[in-house]
Amino acid sequence: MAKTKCRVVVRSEYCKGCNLCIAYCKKGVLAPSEGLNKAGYHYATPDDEKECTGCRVCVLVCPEVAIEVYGE
Amino acid sequence: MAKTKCRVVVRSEYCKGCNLCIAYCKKGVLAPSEGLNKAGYHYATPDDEKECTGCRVCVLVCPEVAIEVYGE
Amino acid sequence: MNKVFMSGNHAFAEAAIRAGCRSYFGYPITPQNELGEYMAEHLPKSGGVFVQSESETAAINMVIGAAAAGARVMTSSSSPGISLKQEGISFLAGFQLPAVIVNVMRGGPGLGNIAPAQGDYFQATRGGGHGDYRTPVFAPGSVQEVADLTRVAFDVADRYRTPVMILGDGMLGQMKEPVEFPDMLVDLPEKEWALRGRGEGASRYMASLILDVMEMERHNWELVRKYQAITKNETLYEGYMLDDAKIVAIAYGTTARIARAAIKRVRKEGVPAGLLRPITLWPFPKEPLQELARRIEDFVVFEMSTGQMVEDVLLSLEGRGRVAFHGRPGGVVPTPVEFSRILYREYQRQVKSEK
Amino acid sequence: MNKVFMSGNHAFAEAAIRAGCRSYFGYPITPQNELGEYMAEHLPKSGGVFVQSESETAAINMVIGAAAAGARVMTSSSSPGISLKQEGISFLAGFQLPAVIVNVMRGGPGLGNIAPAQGDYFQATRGGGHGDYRTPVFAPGSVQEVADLTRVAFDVADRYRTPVMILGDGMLGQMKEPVEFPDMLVDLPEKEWALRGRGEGASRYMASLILDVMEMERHNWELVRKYQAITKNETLYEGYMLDDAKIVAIAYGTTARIARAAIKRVRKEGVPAGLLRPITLWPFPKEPLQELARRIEDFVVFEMSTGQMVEDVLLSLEGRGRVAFHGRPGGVVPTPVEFSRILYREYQRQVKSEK
Amino acid sequence: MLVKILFAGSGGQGVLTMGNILGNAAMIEDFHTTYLPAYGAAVRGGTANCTICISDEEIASPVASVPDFVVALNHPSAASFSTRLEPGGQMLYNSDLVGELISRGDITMFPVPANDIAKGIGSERSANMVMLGAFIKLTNVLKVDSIYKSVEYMLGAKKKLVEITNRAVEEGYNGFPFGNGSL
Amino acid sequence: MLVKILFAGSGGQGVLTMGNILGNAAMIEDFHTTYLPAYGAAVRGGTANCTICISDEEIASPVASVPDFVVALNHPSAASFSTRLEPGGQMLYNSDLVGELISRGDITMFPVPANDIAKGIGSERSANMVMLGAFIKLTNVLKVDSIYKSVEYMLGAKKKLVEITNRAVEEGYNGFPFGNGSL
Amino acid sequence: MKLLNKWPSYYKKDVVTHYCPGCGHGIVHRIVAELLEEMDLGKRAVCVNPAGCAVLAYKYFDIDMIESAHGRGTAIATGVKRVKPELFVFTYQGDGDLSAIGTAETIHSANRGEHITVIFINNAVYGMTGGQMAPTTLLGQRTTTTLGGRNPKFDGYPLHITDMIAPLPGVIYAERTAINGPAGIQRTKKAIQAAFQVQVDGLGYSIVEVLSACPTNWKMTPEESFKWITEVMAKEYVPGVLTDKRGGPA
Amino acid sequence: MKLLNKWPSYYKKDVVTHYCPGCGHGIVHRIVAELLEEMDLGKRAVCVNPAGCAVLAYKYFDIDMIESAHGRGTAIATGVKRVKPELFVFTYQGDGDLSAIGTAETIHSANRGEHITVIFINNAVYGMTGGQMAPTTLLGQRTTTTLGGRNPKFDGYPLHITDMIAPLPGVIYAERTAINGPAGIQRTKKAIQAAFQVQVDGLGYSIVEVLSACPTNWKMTPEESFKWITEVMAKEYVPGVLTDKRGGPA
Ligand SMILES: Cc1ncc(C[n+]2csc(CCOP(=O)(O)OP(=O)(O)O)c2C)c(N)n1
Ligand SMILES: Cc1ncc(C[n+]2csc(CCOP(=O)(O)OP(=O)(O)O)c2C)c(N)n1
Ligand code: SF4
Ligand code: SF4
Ligand code: SF4
Ligand code: SF4
Ligand code: SF4
Ligand code: SF4
Ligand SMILES: [Mg+2]
Ligand SMILES: [Mg+2]
Repeated sequence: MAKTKCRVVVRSEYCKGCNLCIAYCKKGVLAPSEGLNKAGYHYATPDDEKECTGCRVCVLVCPEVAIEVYGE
Repeated sequence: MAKTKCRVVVRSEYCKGCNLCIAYCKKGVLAPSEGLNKAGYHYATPDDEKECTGCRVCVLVCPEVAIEVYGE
Repeated sequence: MNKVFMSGNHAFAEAAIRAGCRSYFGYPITPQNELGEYMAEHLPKSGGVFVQSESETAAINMVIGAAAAGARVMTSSSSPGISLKQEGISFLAGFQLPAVIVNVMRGGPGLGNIAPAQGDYFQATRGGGHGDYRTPVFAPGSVQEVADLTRVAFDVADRYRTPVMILGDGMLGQMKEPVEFPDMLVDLPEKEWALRGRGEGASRYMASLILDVMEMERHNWELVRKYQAITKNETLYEGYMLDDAKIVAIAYGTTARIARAAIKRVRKEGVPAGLLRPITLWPFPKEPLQELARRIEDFVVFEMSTGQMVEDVLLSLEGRGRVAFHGRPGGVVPTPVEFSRILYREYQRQVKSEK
Repeated sequence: MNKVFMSGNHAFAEAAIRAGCRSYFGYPITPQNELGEYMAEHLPKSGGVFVQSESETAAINMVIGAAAAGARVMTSSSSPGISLKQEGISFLAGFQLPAVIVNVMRGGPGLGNIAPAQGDYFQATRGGGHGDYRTPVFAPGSVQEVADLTRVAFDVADRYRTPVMILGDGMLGQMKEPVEFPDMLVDLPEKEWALRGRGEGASRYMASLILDVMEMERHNWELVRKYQAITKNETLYEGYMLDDAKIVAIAYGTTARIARAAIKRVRKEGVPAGLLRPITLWPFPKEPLQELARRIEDFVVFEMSTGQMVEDVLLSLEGRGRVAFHGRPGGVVPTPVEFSRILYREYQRQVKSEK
Repeated sequence: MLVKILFAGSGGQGVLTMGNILGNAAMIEDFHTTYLPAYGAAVRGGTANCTICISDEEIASPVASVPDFVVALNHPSAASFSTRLEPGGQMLYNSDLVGELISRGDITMFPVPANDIAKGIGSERSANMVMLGAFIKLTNVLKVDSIYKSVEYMLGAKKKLVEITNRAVEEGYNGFPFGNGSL
Repeated sequence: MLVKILFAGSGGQGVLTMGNILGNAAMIEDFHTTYLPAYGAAVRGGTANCTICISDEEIASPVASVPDFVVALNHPSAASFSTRLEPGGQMLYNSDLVGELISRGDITMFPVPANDIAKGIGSERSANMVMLGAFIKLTNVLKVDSIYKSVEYMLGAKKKLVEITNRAVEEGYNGFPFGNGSL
Repeated sequence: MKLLNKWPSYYKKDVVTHYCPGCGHGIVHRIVAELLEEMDLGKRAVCVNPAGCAVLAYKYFDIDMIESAHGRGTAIATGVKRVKPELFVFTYQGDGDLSAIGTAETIHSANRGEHITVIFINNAVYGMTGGQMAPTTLLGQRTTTTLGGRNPKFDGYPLHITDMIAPLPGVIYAERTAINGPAGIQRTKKAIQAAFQVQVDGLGYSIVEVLSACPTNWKMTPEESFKWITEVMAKEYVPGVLTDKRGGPA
Repeated sequence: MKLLNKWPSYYKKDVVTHYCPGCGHGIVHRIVAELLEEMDLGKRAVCVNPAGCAVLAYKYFDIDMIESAHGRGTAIATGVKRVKPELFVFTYQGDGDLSAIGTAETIHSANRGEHITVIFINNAVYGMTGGQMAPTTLLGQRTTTTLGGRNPKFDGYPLHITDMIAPLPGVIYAERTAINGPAGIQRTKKAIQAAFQVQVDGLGYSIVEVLSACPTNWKMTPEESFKWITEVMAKEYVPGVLTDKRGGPA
């Protein structure tokens, strides 16, 4: 299945730490940041070790258009 | 049937000559007046020769509460 | 002969159409129903839009939409209905959108009656809506002037991007007089600022919400500058027999007609009366009045109200002169004889005090 | 200690309840949401009625119903919502029904913003609704005064059977200050005229429709007489450091607080400034101002608007004195330093011109 | 010169049409003129009336609290408006529909059998125009020709209607007076 | 005397509660006092702040465009409001949540490890009250006793809560200063 | 011989109404007055009359009354009833009043289940202002603002507002009847009686929509009007009980 | 690697919204922006934004926009569309805006069958003003004006306004969806696409009601909010197509 490995990027300053992407990513790629962004939120951060399938569910649920998914 | 003869009285100054009572009296008791009342209407007038049954349909349809029906 | 014998209400509508107005949104109310009815008959024929809205509130908001899209647009109502439009008029002012609103006044407050009155002067000139704004207010005194001022109202609305009100009364709306209309305006210029879809250009938005207070303040002062320009350029009034006048009546619309007749009468009895008739109620012809106050001591304000324009007269005179007020509210139409008596009385007072 | 630390919005509500108001109808709008929320929490507890209406228009009409049935009743809103109530307020005036309407003003026109402003002065004092009527307008300057004047407002409303407006702004509504409330009013007298079913007596009706113009005119003049009585008996104002003043600031509500601080400041620099603070905006304290004008030449009007009350000042002064205006519209809250500068500048001008 | 005329009758009798035609005719003769329908009654039906002013100067108020002439098409309006006339004023009334009236010493009343005459020319609905014709003859306030023109202008394309209408005006005009005017 | 204090932090940190307690305490000491929450943002969440003025005279404006003190509970508010202080002004900040700040030469900044201390007394949610205690110690604007009374009055029946809250105030008060204030 | 039809005691005698000949308002007025007496409600009744042809209803009903701004009847009724629940409160409204400008008030008073009764006179036209289109005007019907007949493309469709609110849980009873002859009049009286009883029993909101003639603006005789109601109007607005939750939720 | 999720070109980039974390408005905004691009409508679109949390939507959408007075969106849209029928006109409204103060405008624009599209964000609360009861608030739901939970006795019932207008002949398409997870979001996009297409095809009025989270005023996390939508809100307001007259009258 996961032939191509994809990569997810969070525009951290736009993220409000709602955690929806984290909740809905089946692959557990995303997690809350330790630190805060300028607005004071624990933004979502991808764990590049985890397998991102490029399904873009995270993009679908993100209210802030803060996620970019890269793939082939 | 028509044991008791009833009598209908039109308060002519309140009548606006809409003719509804005339139209709905099955016994044809009522008819438009020749002359006009003060407001300028041909008011309804009973023909006492005709048999009024006291059914009060005329009262029911009169928008002006202009009709009185007398009986036993 | 180009004259037609027409009611004020119809003349409002016909003049609007000739001014290029192709959209009307309104809700029936006496004594101005014929205005909307004329629009219902004539607008669709000329490819225009007539919508009988579900309320006056809806109507004024449809007006906002049509104006935002660049149309010349009109709504009309009478006193209670105009009250319901106040929020929308404030929005038009905030958005800086042009529109013409006709108020054919009737007796008030509340449901009042459907007779002619001038009790909405404050509402019209002080902005019955919220916030710092003003609306130019035109007050025609004849059906002919209805035709003429309606054209002017559309032009002023577009030139300054502002809602404009025309203030008539039940008498003016209902009565017929001979009237000659200006030609049909064609090829109105496109409004650059109007919404029409961004197309290939930048997107536009219209908002009256300005959360930043400094920006909002700038916006408020920008509006003030606009109002100053309107005051400078668009103030209209008419003088009658003022040259040798020693007592001046001030009246607008229907009362001005009656005052004029009264002046003719009292002149015959040797009373040197004249008339200043404000044609714009806001901006009020303050300077002409001040000018008069240089040489005239006595002023009489006639209104079909308990006294509203009289405040503008007092504001204009700044303490000069003596101002008498005679008002007939509630739908009573005063007579020339009645006004004559007042003018005569006030003049006698003057003569006596001069002795 | 009977003081509590409370916001203006809550104080409006609490004071209303203590004035015997057991019914509130309103629609949310910032910056006065806490008023309705307080009512929602406290009224039902005391057997009262809280209804969040579907709109401000509905709210003011529910107020009409409750007032007609004899209840002490309140509604509140902020600028755009107050515009929507104008038709209803005109009806209240026509019906001669008592009710208290709170306007916690914000920036305008249109949606404006939710910052404090004083741009609805004209609307409040001139009647934003149609027809010849006036509403008494109270302008509290502190949370304590919110509590005190709310009580007065209910009393005036009942005494004269008139809608009464209390005009605050977003600052007054939102801020907390120590406040002491008057005791709870109990056993309010029955209102003889209220609708309660005819019972065994004659039926009553309330109508603002008066088709007969002569009767309508009588009604209008009857209202005028009432307004004259209110003017005579209910005008409120406060003077501050007026005795030796050579320049007088005129300001109400929030701006009056700031003006007072500015006066303290400039006094230290030798500027003999004082303050006249209208507490009722209508009736406006015309006589006290005229009184001052006998000995004082210079007046400065401060408003959080582009200039509305300044007209009442001019009307009161009738040409006497020199009136400067300094306004900050759009939600900007001016500072004491800013006002001081103006007072200082105007006083220098005076000194120079005297030389 | 300022003449104020009040036309009154019941809703369907064409009172407003008469007024309109007269006002329009006055305009044709370049007079100042106003027409004001009565809209005091909230609900239609019942009576209708309108006031026409004709003058060689501007007209102040289109209202006639005290008209110079009343033209009454039915009994209730004759009864009520006769009381409003100026002393010395004149009233024409449709004698076919107006019964006995209480007399006022100081006005003159002229009966016009308008329905009869209209029936005579085959158009009972034109009784109002008969009255108008009679009114013109009585008052001479306008030329009868102007009425004809006005009718033509206002009814326009409807040739037949114009013809019969003007015929009615003519009958009223030529036949007047129809009887004893003093009451 | 007129002191203007700005409390700022994120929505859930109890910034408005602090302000209320302080204002109420000032009232207990019979000072004039005002409290003004920031309601500029149309939508909740994110940051919250309020201004308290305390004075022995009437207070003109409850607004503090330039406060005398800032008490910042989190990083964004420390960063943004430090710029608003009067020259010579003082800022307390929750050093557990505030990272590195750009320094301003003309103000003094005092770190308070409020979360840590609050955790220490078993109630991390009381970090705000630790800050309040420290603030009172720093400024002496009111007696710390008045704060205790104010807490009691405002939290009323909830004995446990009153106790822990006042404990937090005490810790902040007694422990201050916690470190080097100059930045 | 004695008088068989007693004069309704809550109807003012010796007053000539301002209604046109054959107008439905007069008939409904009489029914309401009779019910106020028969149900012994007149003494504690407050009627809110509309802006519309019935604006002068207070001249006819001999009970406590209050006029409303156009469309706001149910808001006023809400105010009265909430502060004086012991009163019997009903509105009397036209179709323009209730279903155009008063739409929001109508729907929300119904949705709140206010304990009021609404008598809704649907004559498919704005009577008082001279015959403009109403929301209830039929397709193709000529009015002064739909000269070529109501055209759905521009003017929308006949609005069935009573049907819209009938399903609301707070609406306990809703019925549509027609004043189109003796039977319709009798049915109307029964319907209003049922609606009144809902309020008396403290159940909630009730409404009766009455199809009613406006001969003047329809340009018909009263008789023709009755016929038009039966043959045309009642086809669009079918009479019947629209909801009856007196026994509990539907 | 290339970017798989293209930025919707009618959505302004590099702007931080003012919405709270997890707010449904942001999600719906993105969907709408995507559709404006996919359906090639952005260039001729005019959006009417509400008074409500979406009052600043003009800062996010990169198309022509106009703000409305609270509740008047569809009246403004009517004005725009009637005078410029070539434009693509839609409103974006909250539940307070559309179903409280805007009730009359909602119902009558629908009944006139205006050729506009309405996006109706139902979050069962007044978001912008801080969480008061909305007409759509559920029974028992706590808000700042229903502290003990909405009580039908005083506060009325949850109003199903979309269901009320769906049967109107002018309403060509009405659907209710829920932003409660990826599937709901996708369904919402399809629904809005269908509604937009109705206007493109010149058929009439279309509306999509979107159940949408207000975590702030619900006092829940965004995740809990999604769950609450599914488990509570969608039980009262059942998602689905409420009317579909694209093939002709229902
Ligand atoms: C705010 C306002 N708008 C308009 C009017 C004018 N108006 C009075 S009644 C009415 C409509 C009457 O129609 P309807 O409600 O159907 O009652 P009907 O006369 O047909 O019985 C209108 C538009 C008004 N009085 N107030
Ligand atoms: C006339 C008027 N009344 C009230 C308001 C205040 N107001 C703004 S938005 C709003 C309600 C917002 O709720 P909703 O429409 O559900 O939108 P949401 O914020 O929940 O998305 C209110 C009451 C206003 N701006 N104008
Ligand atoms: S694209 Fe899919 S797999 Fe990758 S992070 Fe997003 S949700 Fe997870
Ligand atoms: S969904 Fe978006 S806003 Fe929410 S946490 Fe993920 S990236 Fe951040
Ligand atoms: S009571 Fe019956 S029979 Fe007698 S007149 Fe009336 S309808 Fe005719
Ligand atoms: S029904 Fe009444 S008003 Fe009509 S004609 Fe008969 S008596 Fe007269
Ligand atoms: S206009 Fe119509 S509704 Fe009004 S009174 Fe006349 S017939 Fe009745
Ligand atoms: S208050 Fe609610 S609706 Fe408004 S932005 Fe926040 S979460 Fe969204
Ligand atoms: Mg009707
Ligand atoms: Mg909402």
